[in-house]
Amino acid sequence: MVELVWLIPALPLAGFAILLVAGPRLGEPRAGWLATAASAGSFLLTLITFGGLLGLESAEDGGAGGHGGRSFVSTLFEWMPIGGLEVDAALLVDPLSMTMALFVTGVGTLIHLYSVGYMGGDPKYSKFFLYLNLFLFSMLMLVLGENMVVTFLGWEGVGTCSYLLISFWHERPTAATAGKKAFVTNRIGDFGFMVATFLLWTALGTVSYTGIAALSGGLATGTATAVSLLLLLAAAGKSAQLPLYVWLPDAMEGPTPVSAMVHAATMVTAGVYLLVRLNPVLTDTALLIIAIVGAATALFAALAAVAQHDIKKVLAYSTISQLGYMFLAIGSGAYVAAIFHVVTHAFFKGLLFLGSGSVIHGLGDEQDMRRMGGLRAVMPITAVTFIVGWLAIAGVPPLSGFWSKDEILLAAWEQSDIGPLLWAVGLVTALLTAYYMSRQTFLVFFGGQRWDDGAHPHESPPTMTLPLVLLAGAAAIGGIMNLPLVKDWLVLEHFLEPVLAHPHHFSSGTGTKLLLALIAVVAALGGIAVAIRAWLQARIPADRLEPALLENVFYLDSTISNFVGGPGTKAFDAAATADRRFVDGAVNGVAKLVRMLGQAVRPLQSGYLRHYASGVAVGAIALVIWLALRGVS
Amino acid sequence: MSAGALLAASGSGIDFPILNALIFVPAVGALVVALLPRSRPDLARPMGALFAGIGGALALALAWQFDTAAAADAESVGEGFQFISQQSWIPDLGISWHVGVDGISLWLVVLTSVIVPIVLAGVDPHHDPKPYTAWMLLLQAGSVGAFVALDLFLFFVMFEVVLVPMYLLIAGWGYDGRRYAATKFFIYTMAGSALLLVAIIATAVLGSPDSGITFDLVTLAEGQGLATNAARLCFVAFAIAFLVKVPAVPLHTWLPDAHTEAPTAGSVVLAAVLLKLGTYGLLRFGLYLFPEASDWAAPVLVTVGVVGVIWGAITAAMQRDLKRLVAYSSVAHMGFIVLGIFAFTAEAIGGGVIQMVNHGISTGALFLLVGMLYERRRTRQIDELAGIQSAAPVYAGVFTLIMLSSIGVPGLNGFVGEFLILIGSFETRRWWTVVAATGVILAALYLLWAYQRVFHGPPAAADRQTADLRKGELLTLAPFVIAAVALGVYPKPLLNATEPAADTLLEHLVEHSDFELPDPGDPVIVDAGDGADAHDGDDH
Amino acid sequence: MPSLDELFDETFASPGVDWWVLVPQIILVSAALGLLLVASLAPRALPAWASTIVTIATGAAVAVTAAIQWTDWGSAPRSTLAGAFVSDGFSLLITVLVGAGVVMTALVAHSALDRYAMAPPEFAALLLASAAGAVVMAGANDLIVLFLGLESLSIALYVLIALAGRRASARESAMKYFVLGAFSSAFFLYGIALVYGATGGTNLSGISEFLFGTIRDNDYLLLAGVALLLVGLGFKIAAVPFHFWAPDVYEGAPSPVTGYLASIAKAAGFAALARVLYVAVFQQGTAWSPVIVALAFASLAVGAVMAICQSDVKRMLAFSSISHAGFVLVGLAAVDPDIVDGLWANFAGSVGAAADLGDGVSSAVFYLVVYSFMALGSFAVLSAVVGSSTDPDDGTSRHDVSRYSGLARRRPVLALAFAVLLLAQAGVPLTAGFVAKFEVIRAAVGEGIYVLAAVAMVTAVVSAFAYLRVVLAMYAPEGAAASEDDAPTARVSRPRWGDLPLTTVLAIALAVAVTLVIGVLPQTLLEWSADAALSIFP
Amino acid sequence: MVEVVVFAVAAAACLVGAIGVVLSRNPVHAALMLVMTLFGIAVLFVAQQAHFIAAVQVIVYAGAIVVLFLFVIMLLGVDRATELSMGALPAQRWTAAAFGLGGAAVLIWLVAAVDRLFKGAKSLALETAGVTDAGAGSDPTDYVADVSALARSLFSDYVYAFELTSLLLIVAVIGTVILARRSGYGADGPRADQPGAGQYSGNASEAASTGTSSEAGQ
Amino acid sequence: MSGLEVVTSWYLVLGALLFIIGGTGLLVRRNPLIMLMCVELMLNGVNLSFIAFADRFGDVHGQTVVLFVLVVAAAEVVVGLGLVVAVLRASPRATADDLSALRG
Repeated sequence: MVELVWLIPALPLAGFAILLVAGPRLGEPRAGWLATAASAGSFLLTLITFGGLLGLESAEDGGAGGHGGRSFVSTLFEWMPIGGLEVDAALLVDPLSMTMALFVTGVGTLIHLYSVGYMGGDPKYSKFFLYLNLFLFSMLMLVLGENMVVTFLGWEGVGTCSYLLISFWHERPTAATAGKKAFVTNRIGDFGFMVATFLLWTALGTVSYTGIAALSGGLATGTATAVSLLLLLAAAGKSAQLPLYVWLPDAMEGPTPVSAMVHAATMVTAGVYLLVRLNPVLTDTALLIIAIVGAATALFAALAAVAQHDIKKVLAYSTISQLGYMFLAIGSGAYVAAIFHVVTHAFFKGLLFLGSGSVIHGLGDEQDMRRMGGLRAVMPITAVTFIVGWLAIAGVPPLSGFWSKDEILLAAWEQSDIGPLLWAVGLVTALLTAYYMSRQTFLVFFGGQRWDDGAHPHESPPTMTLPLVLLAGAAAIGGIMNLPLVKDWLVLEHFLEPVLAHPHHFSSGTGTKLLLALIAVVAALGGIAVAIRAWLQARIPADRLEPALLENVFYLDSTISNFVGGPGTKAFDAAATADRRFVDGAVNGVAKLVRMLGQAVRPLQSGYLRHYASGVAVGAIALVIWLALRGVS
Repeated sequence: MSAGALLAASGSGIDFPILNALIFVPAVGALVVALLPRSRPDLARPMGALFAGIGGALALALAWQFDTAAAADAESVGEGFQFISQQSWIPDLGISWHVGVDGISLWLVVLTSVIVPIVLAGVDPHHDPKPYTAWMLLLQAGSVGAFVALDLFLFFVMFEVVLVPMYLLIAGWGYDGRRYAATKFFIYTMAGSALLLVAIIATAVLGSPDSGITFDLVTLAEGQGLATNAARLCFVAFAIAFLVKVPAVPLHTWLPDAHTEAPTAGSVVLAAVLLKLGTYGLLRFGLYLFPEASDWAAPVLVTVGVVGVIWGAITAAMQRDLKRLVAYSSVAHMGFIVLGIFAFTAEAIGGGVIQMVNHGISTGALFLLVGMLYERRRTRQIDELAGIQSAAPVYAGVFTLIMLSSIGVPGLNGFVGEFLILIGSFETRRWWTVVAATGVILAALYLLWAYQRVFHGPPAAADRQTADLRKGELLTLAPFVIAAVALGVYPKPLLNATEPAADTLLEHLVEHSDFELPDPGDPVIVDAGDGADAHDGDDH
Repeated sequence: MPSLDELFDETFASPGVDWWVLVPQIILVSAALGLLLVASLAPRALPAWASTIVTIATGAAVAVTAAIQWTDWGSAPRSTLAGAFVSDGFSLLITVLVGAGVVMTALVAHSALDRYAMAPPEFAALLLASAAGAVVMAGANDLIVLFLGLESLSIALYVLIALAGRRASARESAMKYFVLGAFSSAFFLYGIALVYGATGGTNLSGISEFLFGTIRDNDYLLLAGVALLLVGLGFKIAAVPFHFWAPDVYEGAPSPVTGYLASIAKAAGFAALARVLYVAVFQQGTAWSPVIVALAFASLAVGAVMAICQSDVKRMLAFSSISHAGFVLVGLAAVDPDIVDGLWANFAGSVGAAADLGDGVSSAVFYLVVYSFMALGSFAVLSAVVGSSTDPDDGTSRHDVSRYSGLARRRPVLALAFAVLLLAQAGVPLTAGFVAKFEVIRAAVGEGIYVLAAVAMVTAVVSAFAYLRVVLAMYAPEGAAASEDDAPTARVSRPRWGDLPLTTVLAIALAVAVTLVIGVLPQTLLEWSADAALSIFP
Repeated sequence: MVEVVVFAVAAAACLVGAIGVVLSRNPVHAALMLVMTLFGIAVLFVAQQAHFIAAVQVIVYAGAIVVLFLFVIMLLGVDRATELSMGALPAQRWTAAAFGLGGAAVLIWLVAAVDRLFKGAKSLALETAGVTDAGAGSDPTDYVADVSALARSLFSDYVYAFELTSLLLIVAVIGTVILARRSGYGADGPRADQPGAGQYSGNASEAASTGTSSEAGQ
Repeated sequence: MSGLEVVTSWYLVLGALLFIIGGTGLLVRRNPLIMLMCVELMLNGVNLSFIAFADRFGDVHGQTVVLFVLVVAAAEVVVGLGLVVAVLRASPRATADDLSALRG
């Protein structure tokens, strides 16, 4: 059954192709349903393949370091065979890729479904699904790719789709700019990806994951660290880590399902996936740097989220923050925790985005939280599901977020170099997360009505609420994938173990674990409590909690923009001017010089016979002198 | 005469001189078109497209008939040539009509022969169709000739002779600055090849075997009769001529003018075919003829290539004229190819060849698209356009696809070449490659920025009325789009044919110079020093 | 009856006359005299076309005769009249060229005679007489004979230009040419005197034998004489700095005569130069070669640089003609000093060395032949263009480049022909001009004069700019942009063949055909010029 | 010594005449000065055994050519004194001076040492004459340069050149006839073709007078 | 022999001087007729040299050459005067400097 793996990406691709040719003719809502069907089919096939994978002989007993574990490579054709390079269009079925594929297609399908309703009435309805299907295809190539080049295909593909989707409403200049910004920033990461690929190939002579995993032991530490850091650059671009996070908040210009799918659940986790996938290469130095980057990003974005007013911006910064968590986990060596959080995050952040979309939809495209409030009454399903998501992300047990976050904090604590510091940062972030999510929930669903009288908030249609409900369920119980209570319950961990070069094992005693978990819960509750005081009871003035520094995200983005728009553009312009004035100027200058030379000599051709005779006469004397002197022996 | 008949003919053992036909069919077509009655100007383009199309069909048949297995068996570059046709031409000087293709030239021949009929059929010159068509056909004949020539004299003849139709196309059917641009184009490239001629003669005079002077490429290259210093000097002259044609920074400034002022079809052919003469020349006449000198000069040339990548991208970003922007993007793309050629690995050289084809497809299509926009709006100024995507979604879609191909998004053709060049170059030219890879970022920057300004945003009234693509135009673009996708997904046939040629060329290089082929995965390369340096390159 | 010989004393041996060798000259002179005779005795019996036909026939006869002679006795030298005249492959090839030049000039002139108010028989007679002078120069093996040939050619040319003396420009042109010609003739003559003083003879082969046969303290008198000979011949071929007359005279002379001046007169000058340098003072090759190089440098550079400053097409072609002279000089300069010594050390059988040696002269001859046709064709086009349009009233000159504006629309074929000729002069491949440049460069490179070769090519690029300006004017007229709005049907007037004189068209067609055929298939001419070049070596 | 005196007188006549030609305001005077030079040269010819040539010199040059000059001067009526100044040509006086002084220096340097050059050297003519020492050949009695020797040379070694002079003379005759006949053209043409006054403006009437059909077609 | 002897080089120097004077005259005078006379001076200088060389060599060829030079001189003068007549008829006061419409 694993042989059918190629069908997983093929279905969305087929959906894309059909929509490309016949999209406008299919019209609304058939185009949407078609795309959703393709996505759902893909999900089903993933399930089937997953089953096939489970049926494969588990080779835990064979192969060093678990490398020979369950996996299956489906080679479709040779893509770029030349010289020593063999790049195949091949798909890899292994626990990691299946985990990713499952939640990608699963969440993806739900978001497709949600979009059927959400995008209703848009003039470019079919085009939206066209992009969405293409995105799904790319994302699947990313996670299923057997080598770095195929992954890169997906990697760039999702970037492209992200660009297309962010600037979907391209008549809005902000949307267009945001799309471009996302693509270009991603490209900076891609640079890292490419150079990492080159370095790995030069060093190991292969680009396939199985090959890299098998040969990575031979890598010199320096090379491995370089590769790791390049991969971190790649991942930072795609997963919006410092300092390349800048595109993600702007990406909220895209339609909300896009934010949910691309910029919360799937694409942004690609960086995490990549680092986990190439975990055999990562060195300790690199891991420490990854952890620091992750922790810093987590705290930074959480602080930024505290003071945002746009409902989606809060979620965007929250996403960045959570991604930071995942990087922290990777940096701490807890790859499974990272993937675990990827999955749970996909559930609750997808849920939250879709919920916010429902709100926006219901309020007629209003995104400012200061113009919401008390929506609990008019949008009950949305409100309930949103609350589930809120609690999940805040880390309130037993919802899924609690489990994954707890595991990350524990891993950070155990980080050998600066563990406690990392843990502390993570803890503060957790508190802030609980606070700003509570703030959002309260502002949107609780309190009094602050929306304009003209708006008529209403609950969304079933195509939108159904995914909300399903996702809420997943977000609530997602934790069961990897419950640390009993060793056998660590399903995900066992499942993923074969792909890890150095499986992580927690060393802390149960007491420590419990204590840390307790502190985390307290922190989360503390955050919620502050929010209650500030936003439900209005005991704390809002402006004290929303300093301009945070609202403007430490002025980092604007500084970068100003630099790019100012000195950066000036430098480029200087180059272009130099090209015109000096490089081309030199060429024209030579031409002009020759002309001027001609004009300078031209008076000699004066028209006067006697001048010409002078020329002959003087020339004759010169020749005579020259030749006669040569004749003197 | 159909391709099928020809296939049958060649299959049945009749030695059909297909390469000569590829040159002479368009040439004869030019003559026929020129002799058409004046009263029927409408016949010119169909006739021209017919002849050019026969050439295209022949070229496809050529690609079909190309024996990859035989190419793989070749033990030297000279043995790798197929469809060889050799006739004595000027025996006194050892000059012969010697043509043949290998995996390097094959695809350029196909590209040339296919693109010309497409643009002939698809682009309306608006006036004087007869001479226009005739010049286009001559352009095709000359370009194919240059790609298949295996004689230095013949190559130079073809290399130079294509200037004339191109010059007249720019001068006669171009835009406002056409006189300046055409002259600059002609003079600049002629200046480059002035020294080339001296070098060719010097190569033949000094490098010929004792049996007598010859201009035969294979004889001269396999013989390696030149002294080291003479070879280096000659190589420098060759390289300058080809770098002008490429064009490499800082010898590139003729290109933006020529491209901008040329008529659409001229720009397409210029980008797709003529620029390739430079890179092809570097491969065929630089590496093959002067392996030692190539190795000697490689650091400089690689630098030139990388500078081209970066400089082309930066300057492209600041252009106000859309066509000029595309032209500068050509400079960047061609820089990649130069890098690839002088990286001396099979991957990079193969990538270079692929990139030549790909650049022809994507930049050619971009010029077509810009031309179509100009037809509608009578302007190419980025400032004067906005929101075209709202008015012309199909047009915008095709543009997007081609743009992505040009940026090098995987799955489309542009990626394959760029990636292979970079990965191949990384083995031997690590730091240059790292710098060149930043060009990938810049490519996205300038193209997307331009795209945003032209296609996105709220359209003005004039923009709203921009008509979408017509059927004919779509048909013209279709081959480009199909090729862009097909070559991005399945470039293997191209690579299979090219690889043996690249391999034998590298063997030739190794044999005649100090250069040693790198071995990917060889632990020797992996040392801590490199890694530590790589570490410094990142900002964290 | 006592025979003529008996009137002389027995010691006198009348030199043998190989009449067959002299046939081309005899044809030319007798045709000229015949024409004059008929014209003066029965002026009405000789319509305009008759003179033209006679001229063409004579030219053709000369060319054919020379060709037959060549096939008859090969390129081996055959001297006659006490060694004063030699007929070898070299002189015969130039003779064929002269014949062809006469034919072309007559064709072009036919329609232009009226315009310049030139009397056909007189024009024809002078043309043929000057051609006779050119033939004499080509085969002259004696400095005095050479000088007389030069003078016949020159004086006939002065008068040919002055024939159009109703134009002030033609008078000025003739006067300048005459005074400067006489001036430089005096230098040439003084050169003969010095050479005579240094060697005691005027016979070229004799001088050569003397130089190789004697050991001398020094050669400064001889070389000063050679320098002065170079002045005279340099003037004829318009090499810098003796070139000043050329642009003015070319511009003022009637176009057909200009074509003749630029081609045949120049070819004759080069033939004489080659013979003097390579036959008489070949031993001094190391001495004069640098001088030729310098002249070549100067001619190439000045011709090219000045050409791009011209707005008058005829003047531009005049300057470019100077540049072309530079190219031929490059060929002549390509003499390897080592071979000079080596050749004579073992003159007996070193064919290989001689073959190398001939490269320079061979390339020069090739260039001359090719350039002659290009020049004749180009000036024929000028004649056709001016002849078919009215004179401008705006003060621009007759051949101002603006008059060629849009010629491609008005007369596509004529424009194409002109473009071919211009591009051929620029050295674009598949034209004879390219092969000619190729040959010259090959000769220079073969002798190791790389710098000169490179400079020559660079100046070729510079002068290409001048040619392109004309091509551009024809194909992309300035103001009226070939914009897309021009519907193809909106053409006002259709070009007609009828108003272009057939003879001129024929001449242009001939020139273009030669340019293209030699450009594609140069082998035959290459063999000929190689043969010709080898034949002048003693 | 007589020889020296003869040479001195004749040379002085030559030089005075030559300088007189250059410095005469009046063309007639110049022509007469030319005659003086020519006579001086004739005398020097005689001093060098070139009797026949001397005679021809007097007859042809002094008798024919100078007369022709004078005839033309009279014909055109330009026997007025003309300005002697150099005219307004820039740099001309410097190049003329350079040529005059430099040329004189160079040529004198060249030929002044000829006597030494000939010592011990062989020349083609002497070799064929069996004379080994050029110095010995300078004995005037050793060679006969009378008319018959001249004729023998003319009709043996230089017979071809001799024949060619006929071609030259024919050309000169035709040319002169044509020029003389055509010389009236400028006079009936419009005065506008004076130098500096647009030399092409006379063309319209030309076209009309010759009546070519080709021009009418345009 | 006495101390002062007329040697060939005297004649040659005289010839050279005549040649140079003639040449310089052509450069300084504007009257076309006088320019022609200057050319004659130059030719006479050459003639003198020829005769001197001939005398020195005891070779009659030098004299023969002078005959040809005479003929050429005559031919040149004849044609030259014809041209001068043509020019001066059109513009009687023209000097050589006035013939400068063609330039550049």
